[in-house]
Amino acid sequence: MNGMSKIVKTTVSILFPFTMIFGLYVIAHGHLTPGGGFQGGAIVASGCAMLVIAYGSEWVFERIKTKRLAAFESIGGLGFIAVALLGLVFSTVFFGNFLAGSNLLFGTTPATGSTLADMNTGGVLPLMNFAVGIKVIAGLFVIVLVMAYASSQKEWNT
Amino acid sequence: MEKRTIAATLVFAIAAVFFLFSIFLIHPFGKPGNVAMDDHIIANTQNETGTNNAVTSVVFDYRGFDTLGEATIIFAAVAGVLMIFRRVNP
Amino acid sequence: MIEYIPFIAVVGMIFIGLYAVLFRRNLIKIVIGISVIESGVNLFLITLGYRDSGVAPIYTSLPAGTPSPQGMVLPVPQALTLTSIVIGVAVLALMLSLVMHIYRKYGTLDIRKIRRLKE
Amino acid sequence: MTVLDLLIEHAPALIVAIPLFGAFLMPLVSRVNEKLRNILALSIICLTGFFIWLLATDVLARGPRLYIFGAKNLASPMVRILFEVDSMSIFMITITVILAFIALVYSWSFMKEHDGLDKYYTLVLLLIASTLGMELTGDVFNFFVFLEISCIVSCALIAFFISEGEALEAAFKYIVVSSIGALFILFAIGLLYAQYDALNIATLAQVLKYTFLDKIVLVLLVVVLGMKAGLVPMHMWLPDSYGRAPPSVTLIIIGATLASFYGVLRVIFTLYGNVLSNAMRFALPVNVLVGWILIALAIISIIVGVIMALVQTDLMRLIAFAAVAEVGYMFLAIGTSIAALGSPYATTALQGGLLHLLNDALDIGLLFLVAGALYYATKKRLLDDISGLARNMKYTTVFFIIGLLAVAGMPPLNGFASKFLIYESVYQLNPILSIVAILCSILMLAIFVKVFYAAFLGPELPGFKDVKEAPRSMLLAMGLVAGLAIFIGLFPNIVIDTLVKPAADALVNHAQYISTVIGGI
Repeated sequence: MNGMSKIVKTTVSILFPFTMIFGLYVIAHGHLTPGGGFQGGAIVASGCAMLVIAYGSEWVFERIKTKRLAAFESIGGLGFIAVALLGLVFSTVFFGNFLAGSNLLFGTTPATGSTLADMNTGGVLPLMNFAVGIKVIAGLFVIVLVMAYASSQKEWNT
Repeated sequence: MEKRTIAATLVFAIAAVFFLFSIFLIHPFGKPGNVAMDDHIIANTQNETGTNNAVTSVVFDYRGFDTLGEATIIFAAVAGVLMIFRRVNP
Repeated sequence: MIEYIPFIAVVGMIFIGLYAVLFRRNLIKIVIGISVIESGVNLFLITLGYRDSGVAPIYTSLPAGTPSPQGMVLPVPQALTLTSIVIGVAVLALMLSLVMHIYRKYGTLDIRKIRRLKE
Repeated sequence: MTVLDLLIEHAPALIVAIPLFGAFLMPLVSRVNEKLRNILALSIICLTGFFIWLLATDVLARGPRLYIFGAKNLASPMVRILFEVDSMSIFMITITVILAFIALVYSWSFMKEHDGLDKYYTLVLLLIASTLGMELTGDVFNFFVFLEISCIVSCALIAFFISEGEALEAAFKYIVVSSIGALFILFAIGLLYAQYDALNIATLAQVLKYTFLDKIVLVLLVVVLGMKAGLVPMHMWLPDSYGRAPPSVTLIIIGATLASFYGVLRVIFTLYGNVLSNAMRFALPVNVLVGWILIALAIISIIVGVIMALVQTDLMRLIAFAAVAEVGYMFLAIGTSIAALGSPYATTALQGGLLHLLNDALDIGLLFLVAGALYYATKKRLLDDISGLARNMKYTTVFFIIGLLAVAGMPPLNGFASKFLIYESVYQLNPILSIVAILCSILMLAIFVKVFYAAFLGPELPGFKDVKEAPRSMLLAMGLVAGLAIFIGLFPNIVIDTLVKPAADALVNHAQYISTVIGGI
């Protein structure tokens, strides 16, 4: 699979940044609007899958190391579990939301009832959203990439 | 008929009886009977977790441990897929 | 009867999936069947959590005049469904990569031709 | 509050979090050094074992413990996930961590010459973490999540030998069967949630009214978990996956299977505990119905397992069918104790069943380890291809004899202790069942003696002149299991008094399980 026609490649290269930005927006606003780490990560990963389809899996495979993606995924998972363990340290309980209501980072408590979006709320939830987002982007992208690359190879040395 | 077809038909029939009987005993659509836990979450999501989005507060705070399991599942799937393709993708 | 139609749709989806898994001989169709069952179960969870004329349980720019707990759908089933969807993706990825390997090995997707393990 | 109290308080969360943390760390560490990776895996299991030991001493002395995720105190609607650790959970996690330790020691040499080992160790740690999570959790949906993790990870590990087509087939069969089963469990959880708006086992157990929907939920949960435990009409995945997984992993997969068995116990004794203790109100007492259905399936399991083991030519598949029969013995004991609820021999049956759970893990595990050692030395799976190995593999031969006698339930070994309790109690319920069980046990001895003769005695094949004894770490692992088997066989009362009896009491005492949560508000 050597990629698709020039029209498709051009369209994808225009659409790709917008997909990224939309996905990152969904991740960052996970505690305010519908969405979150998983959903935004899936959007970004589908943008990457679009790239794989348009340019061919070998083109992407040469430029992005799967080992590095897997390491990124590990880092995302470690970040998530580390935030949970920080809850153990600061709020004496695993998964404790130690930032909520502390007036530090993300620590504002919103007014009760319908409010406008305030990024600076949610406690540890935005941090967890970011960690899960990194994890899902790297995870789904590496799955798609490896499977596409494997199906494009004629010979498998199993 | 093959042995497998007979067994499959049997399983299918039993499952059919179970599922069809069960759904008509649930509360009607749109009128959940017992909502104490969910109402508590909706009412307290803003002052307990500081989040406007009740679903996110359930996913990451009230049932955060499930989400750790969920993240683990993706991790396991990636490890599994990379392991299965380990000779194709050196 | 009319208020049970969503549940009937759920059972319909589960049956379609079970039919594909139990009676089809093609590996890809079995995988599709499992996905359909899973969608049915996810739909079931979401259906359980709906309240009449409810909005999403999000306070950001809530429509004016929504009664606070009663006018919102239940959040817990949505969270459960989210978990279940991610699980489904993981299972699907693993199953498809196994199917790719089996196809490379045997050159066919028909389970009658590849069944080497005895009953 | 001393440091020790703090550690014990957080132990339930850490027991699951530490293997998970290790699994996430593994891809990064294995880029550095291979030996470091093995040491990391072993030390993580040792650390987990240390926390389990801390928690066990506390729980056995002072009763069940709670751990609430994300809050210090319980609040009235039980919105948060909580872990509830009673003696039964302690019993299960102890078995799991022992099996995991032995499997990792065994893997050190056994897996040395294979590639993809960083993924292997990651998946093994994930499997251990998910099994521990299933055994500790007090929340039905959390149980489902851990069940799915163990299903996905087991599938990937069964397919580890990807160049063998049979391994791929076994893995595909396993994941199809178990993911459909898991979806049925999710449906059952949805039914419970729809009625009671709770996901907590203790809360659900308190409010369960045994409506028609609850009966459907009971059937779905018991059928699916019984399938995952390897009960007969749904056992077809078990021989394939046990027979094709790497033998070191089989030990941990046995642990995951036993966790499903634990799920059956939890569902029947705790979730439906109120129903069970009020069973006499119904025209057809529910405990008699459930108990006899389980007994019937168990007897079929024993017979099918033994008969299918008789005709196998592949050593690992043969042992896997023996494992099916052993699962049958466990369900026989559990069925007896449910059907005869309240009578004195019900307790004996339950204790026998739980002790047999431990013994089954050790005996079948030992046999798989020996089969793996034979495979390591000869690279042959079929019984017809191996012969006369006793000359070169003396220690392995001794371990096989121990495993053989233990599985068949011969007196000086652990299998006898538990099977005797089971026969004794089942005889009081119905003598015929007991006789069938004893006969099948003797048949099992005959099968394994035949295997022993074929594989170890007999003429030496020309290809096996320079077969070497298994490496030291594999011998150490087999020696550990064999030592435990002999120890339990010689002093069964120590294990029964310290672990099995508290576990059986905690399982029957569902009121305590509920009041630990409800009373804590």
